Amino acid sequence: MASLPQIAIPGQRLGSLSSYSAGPGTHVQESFIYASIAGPVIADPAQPKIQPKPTLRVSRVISPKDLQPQNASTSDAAKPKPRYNTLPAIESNVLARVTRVQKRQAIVSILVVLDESEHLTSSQTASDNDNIASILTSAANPENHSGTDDLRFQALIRKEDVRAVEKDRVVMDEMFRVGDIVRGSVISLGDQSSYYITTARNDLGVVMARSEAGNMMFPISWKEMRDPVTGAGEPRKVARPF
Amino acid sequence: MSKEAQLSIAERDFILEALRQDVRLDGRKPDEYRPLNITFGEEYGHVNLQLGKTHIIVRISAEVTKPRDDRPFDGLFNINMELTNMGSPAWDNGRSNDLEAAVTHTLDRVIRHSNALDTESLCILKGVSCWSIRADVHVLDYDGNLTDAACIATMAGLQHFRRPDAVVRDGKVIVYGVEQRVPVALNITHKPLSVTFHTYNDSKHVIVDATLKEEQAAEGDLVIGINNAGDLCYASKIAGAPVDAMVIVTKTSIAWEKVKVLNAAIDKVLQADLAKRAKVGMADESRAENDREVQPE
Amino acid sequence: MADRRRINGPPGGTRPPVYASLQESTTGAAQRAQRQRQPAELRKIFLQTGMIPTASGSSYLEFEPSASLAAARANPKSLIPPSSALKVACTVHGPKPLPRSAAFSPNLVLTTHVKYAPFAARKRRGHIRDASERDLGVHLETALRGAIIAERWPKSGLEITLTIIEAEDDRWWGDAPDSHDASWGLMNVLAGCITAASAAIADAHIDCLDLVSGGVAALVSDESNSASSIPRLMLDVDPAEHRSILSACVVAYMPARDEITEIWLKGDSSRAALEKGDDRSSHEALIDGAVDAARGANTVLSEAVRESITRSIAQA
Amino acid sequence: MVGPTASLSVLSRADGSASYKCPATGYNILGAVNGPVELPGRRDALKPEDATVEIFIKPGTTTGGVGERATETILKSVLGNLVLGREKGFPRRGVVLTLNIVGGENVERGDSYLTLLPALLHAGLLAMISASIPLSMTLSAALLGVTTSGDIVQNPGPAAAKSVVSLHVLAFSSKGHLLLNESRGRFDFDTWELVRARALSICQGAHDGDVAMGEGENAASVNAFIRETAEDQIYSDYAHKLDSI
Amino acid sequence: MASTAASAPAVPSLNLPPSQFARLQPHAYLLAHLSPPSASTQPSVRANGRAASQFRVTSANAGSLTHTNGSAVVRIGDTAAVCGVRAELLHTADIASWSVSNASDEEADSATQKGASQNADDDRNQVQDLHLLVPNLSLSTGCAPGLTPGAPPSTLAQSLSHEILSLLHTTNLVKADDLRIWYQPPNLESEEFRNAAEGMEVDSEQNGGPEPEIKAFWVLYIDIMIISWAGNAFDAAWSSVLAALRDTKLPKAWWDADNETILCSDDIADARKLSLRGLPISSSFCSFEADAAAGWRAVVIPSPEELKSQGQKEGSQQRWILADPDGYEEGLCEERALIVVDNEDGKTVILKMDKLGGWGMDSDDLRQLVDVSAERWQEMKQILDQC
Repeated sequence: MASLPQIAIPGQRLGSLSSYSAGPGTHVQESFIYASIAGPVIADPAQPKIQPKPTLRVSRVISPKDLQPQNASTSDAAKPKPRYNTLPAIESNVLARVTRVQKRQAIVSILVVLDESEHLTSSQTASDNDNIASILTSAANPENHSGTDDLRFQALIRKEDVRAVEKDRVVMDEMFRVGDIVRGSVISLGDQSSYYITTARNDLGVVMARSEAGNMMFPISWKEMRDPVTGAGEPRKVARPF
Repeated sequence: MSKEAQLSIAERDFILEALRQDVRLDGRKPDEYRPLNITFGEEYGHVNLQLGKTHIIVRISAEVTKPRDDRPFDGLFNINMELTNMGSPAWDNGRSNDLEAAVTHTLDRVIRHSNALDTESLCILKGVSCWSIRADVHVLDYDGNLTDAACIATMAGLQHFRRPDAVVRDGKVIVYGVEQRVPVALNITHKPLSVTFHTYNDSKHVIVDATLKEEQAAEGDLVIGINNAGDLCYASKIAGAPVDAMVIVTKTSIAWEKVKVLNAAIDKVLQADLAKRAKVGMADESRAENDREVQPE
Repeated sequence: MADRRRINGPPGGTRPPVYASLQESTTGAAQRAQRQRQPAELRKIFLQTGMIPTASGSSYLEFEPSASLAAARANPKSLIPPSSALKVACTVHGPKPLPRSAAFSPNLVLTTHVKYAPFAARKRRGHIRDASERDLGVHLETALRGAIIAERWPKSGLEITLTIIEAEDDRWWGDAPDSHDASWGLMNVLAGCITAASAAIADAHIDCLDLVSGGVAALVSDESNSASSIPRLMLDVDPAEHRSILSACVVAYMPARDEITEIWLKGDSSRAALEKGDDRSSHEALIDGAVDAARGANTVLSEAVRESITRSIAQA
Repeated sequence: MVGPTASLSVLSRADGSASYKCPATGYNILGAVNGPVELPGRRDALKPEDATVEIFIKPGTTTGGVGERATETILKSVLGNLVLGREKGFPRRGVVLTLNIVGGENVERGDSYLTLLPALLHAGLLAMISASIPLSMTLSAALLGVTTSGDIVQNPGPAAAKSVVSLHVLAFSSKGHLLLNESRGRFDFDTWELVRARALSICQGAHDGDVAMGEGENAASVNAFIRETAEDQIYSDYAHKLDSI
Repeated sequence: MASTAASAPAVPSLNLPPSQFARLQPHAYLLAHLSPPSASTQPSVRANGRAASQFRVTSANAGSLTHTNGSAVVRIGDTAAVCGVRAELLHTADIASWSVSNASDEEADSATQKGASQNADDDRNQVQDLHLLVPNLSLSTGCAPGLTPGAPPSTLAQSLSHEILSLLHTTNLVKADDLRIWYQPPNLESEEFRNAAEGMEVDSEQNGGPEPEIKAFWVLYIDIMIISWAGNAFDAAWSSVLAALRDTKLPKAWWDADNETILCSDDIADARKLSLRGLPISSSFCSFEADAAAGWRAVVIPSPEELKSQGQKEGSQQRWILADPDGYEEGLCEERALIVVDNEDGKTVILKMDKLGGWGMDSDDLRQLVDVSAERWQEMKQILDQC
């Protein structure tokens, strides 16, 4: 195995297909693997049954953890400093805000695409959407409120995708309200304008919501949240709290 | 992209059926205008016009500018109309629509292109300076027949307007304020007005001064621009159902009658206003103070 | 006429200043700037990425001022600059959702937009994009589209905006516009835009086959300083430094694959005589020259991209 | 000095309208409000739970430009804030306010709209009231100038505004909050505090010791004027009901 | 930082990394930074690490653009503005109103023509009436996401352009006489004929000869490109205009009677800088309300007195006024203030003071902001003097 460069830039040759397989951030040409983005080069070790060869990838996320793959499991001090640009893909978990509730569907706009890697605990779910510096400088476009939504991917939660049980008795108004933050899972790239999202799992559903009175509510059951100030409960499709 | 609410089928049928019996919704005769009410504001050239529920304000203004290079002896004259959400909820602010384009076009043809305002009289110094006269049409309430209403108001405004006096001395233009010299009336060569007809039931029924509802139920329209002398300066039959050629001939003579009546109405209010101003002017002279001035307290 | 969305100048219009020195006989006027570089020597490029944090990716590119411009800056005498040097800021936004009206696209949809600042060139530029600016956008899009792996970003768009803060001259300011003159400065601008955009795309972590860079070569004839009037091939020409440019070529080039994604050749290259033993046709020589120039730019580009990655790792 | 005059619901097509005349500055403003209306073709707003307030200013004898857009932004931040856009029927819909300057001089290029602001604010507010747009409070505004001699003058017209050292527009809510301040010219903070006190007494009526200030028609505060105008309209609108009591 | 965010009381059920928290609950995120739990020793800072009245690092660099009469690049944190000033000539022959005078102010006019006793008001009128200053700001540079490049100027860009022009006029920053190009018509009977060609310097004591006349004006096209927009565009734009005007040199220009045109000298020694009136510095602020619910529902808005007593009762700060807000903060604050001050002989003069968008700020706050702006003036003066 030829020695790998620590950092690659697009177009840089990384290794031969005979000794590696190509992972994210790379492309293949004439049996060689080339980098397609700039970043640290990582060789994920081979997994005997499914993946006979080590996988070469160029990481989008730049964290010290990636630079020292040998102690990846222990590097909980990882403080990523990535650029944001992950697209929602099928099965990726997203956090989205409800912008409209209709009889047959709810429309949401995707705020964060969570990393798919299941081993990471929630505090480590470092997605590419995470650059605080960039979030802090660009937030809302003050002059045009619809402007920010143009920058966010829109998604639909259809009535039949809200929950796994009693699908026919779902009333959308009792599941979501405008402004709620919902955790969902992408089930389809959808049509030209919207992704399709499901919340039909215990860990999916509303994670943050304000009451009619405007206070943040806390979940009290899988279908109800309560306003701590007024004590009033409101129906929601609640995600299982951690 | 909003639109005026469509007429319901029942409403349309009602209007058409009534017309067949020679009845209009508001009981007018086919050739009858709605009540016309014209008042003038404090400023010269400020016209407040109500034609039924259609309500328009026209303001005439003048400024010194450079004549166009190709017409050094001519002053400038422009009519501006911008429809806003005020006149009708169907109109979007800051976006022009078909009606605006159509009415502006007709106003331009009837008044500007017929040279109702003599632009040569606006020249101050050849190729150097001239008056630019501007008419701004503000539509406050729209209930049909915008073209005629705007036309009447603009013509009334032009006749009411007085521009500051200006003289040329040693190649320099001196403009006198309204207080210093009596302002000058514009040179109006003739008084054309438009009369808009709408046709119904295969042009068997033709009415003037349609309301919005009548306009919506119409199958075609016919606009005649004509002056007191009976000179035709504009005629248009652009879209809609075909109209018998004879109808145009007969309606042109009706239009002439209407224009004479309308111009007489304008004259009457103009004379009344002038008389009132003359009175106030006398009273003003005896008062030392102008109440527009700032009063330090 | 009057632009309702902008602040307009005097209604009668204004005229650019006319310098008295131009009216007098040319003998007294300033001398044309001279190229101090070897024919194959490129100007230095300053390139930095990531200075605009509100964008997904960004870059700033500046060409080294020519010797005469540098001298004029250090010791100003005349208000008329002898030449100018490209300054470009580039931002990349995306991948982001396509506009609602757009059809489904399985690939990344690229939009490019090049605009000169009104003060970028010797003549004041308008606020609304003109034909040459739209042209630049199209050429740039072709250059980049060949390098981006678009299928990795389904149903999303990438918006690339370049602001030309200072442009390159089309000819020496003292020369009267010539009939067979073309806007040679435009080609340098395009080459700079390609390199800058490539850096910004890499900064945005959009998958690319290679870093694509731009280069310019031209056949120039400087009768004044050469014994013969045979046109010579030069790389990275500053049009202000030459009496006459016969033809020029700009390419967008990916060195790792030895591929050209965009080529733009202008002018008449038939008269060119190449060195003895060189049996290439003159346009081949032009393209080769432009590729050489692009290779040069690519070393700067790779360094800048590498440097920005190293910097962010250091920060992490 | 002649006080302002105003009337509500002067137009028939718009949902609400008002006319406001200020003889001191010569301005005559017509305001029309349509709302709540559907805003077609817009994306889901960033604040889908709120109404969108749109304001358009149409000058009297010229075509609108950047100055009008800047002034609309100011008006929107004041009037838009009063609108309770979360009331039923309003979220995601629009409230469109059109202000037509039907009397008075044009504002020159690059000049601030200060002399017009109070009239625009009052006309806009009254039109909103006329259209029954739910509001959290009402406002009243004052235009003041400080002359070279340090005197504070009320409502300088466009010509007089050119000769003052500083020009101020202040708007107060019916509860006394300072909603808007726009000051131009040259002044120090102590001068501004005097201006503020004066503006407050104009808007809210004579306070504590300032009773001596009031003279003739001036004694009525702008706030009371707005209130009376609105009340007059209500009385005439509900005359049939009041009669039957 | 992470712990502050994650332990915010508003989100009991979800443990989020700070970046996601910032995105999902921006208001709570900023509030958590500004009001750390009383138990902790953490000071109240903004999410960007600044203190409430702290401005971002500002730098200015002038004169780097080749094709301008004056130029400057100003960076305020991550917001960057490039300003270029280009001078062009307006011939009096092209001014429609030039040969026109109002009978009432004819006398005043002739005084102006003599070039004597210029006062600021005359200047303002001529600069404004003849449109000698033409500022335009562009946001269509890809400076922030969501602004379509190539689209006509947005309402915000138009408003900013207008505010800049309006401020240039009210501050009388540019002297009309710097923009005038005079001509002394030859007096064939006088020996002063030789001076005529250089009619630039007007000697008001010249007697007998024809009066000098203005033949043209310089028009300054001031174009501002916001290259990077991370909040507070106005301060960056205005400082760049100020720095560029301070850098602006106008060539010597004269009327060439033979060709009936204006000629200029390209000699840099003949050119002169603008002599600006004062140094107006702008400072922007926004006010962050602790109570997010206030904007969320129809609440009864307390009167100013109630607000005060309420703040004292609860003992916790309800409102923070943030200087030089970044884009994130601007998105969370409705109420804004803009103050422009100058300093004359050590005394602070306010040239513009705006506040709008809310009902929280009043005199006490504004007085403090004027003091902060006065400090900012000192800082900006140093930065601009060095560039």
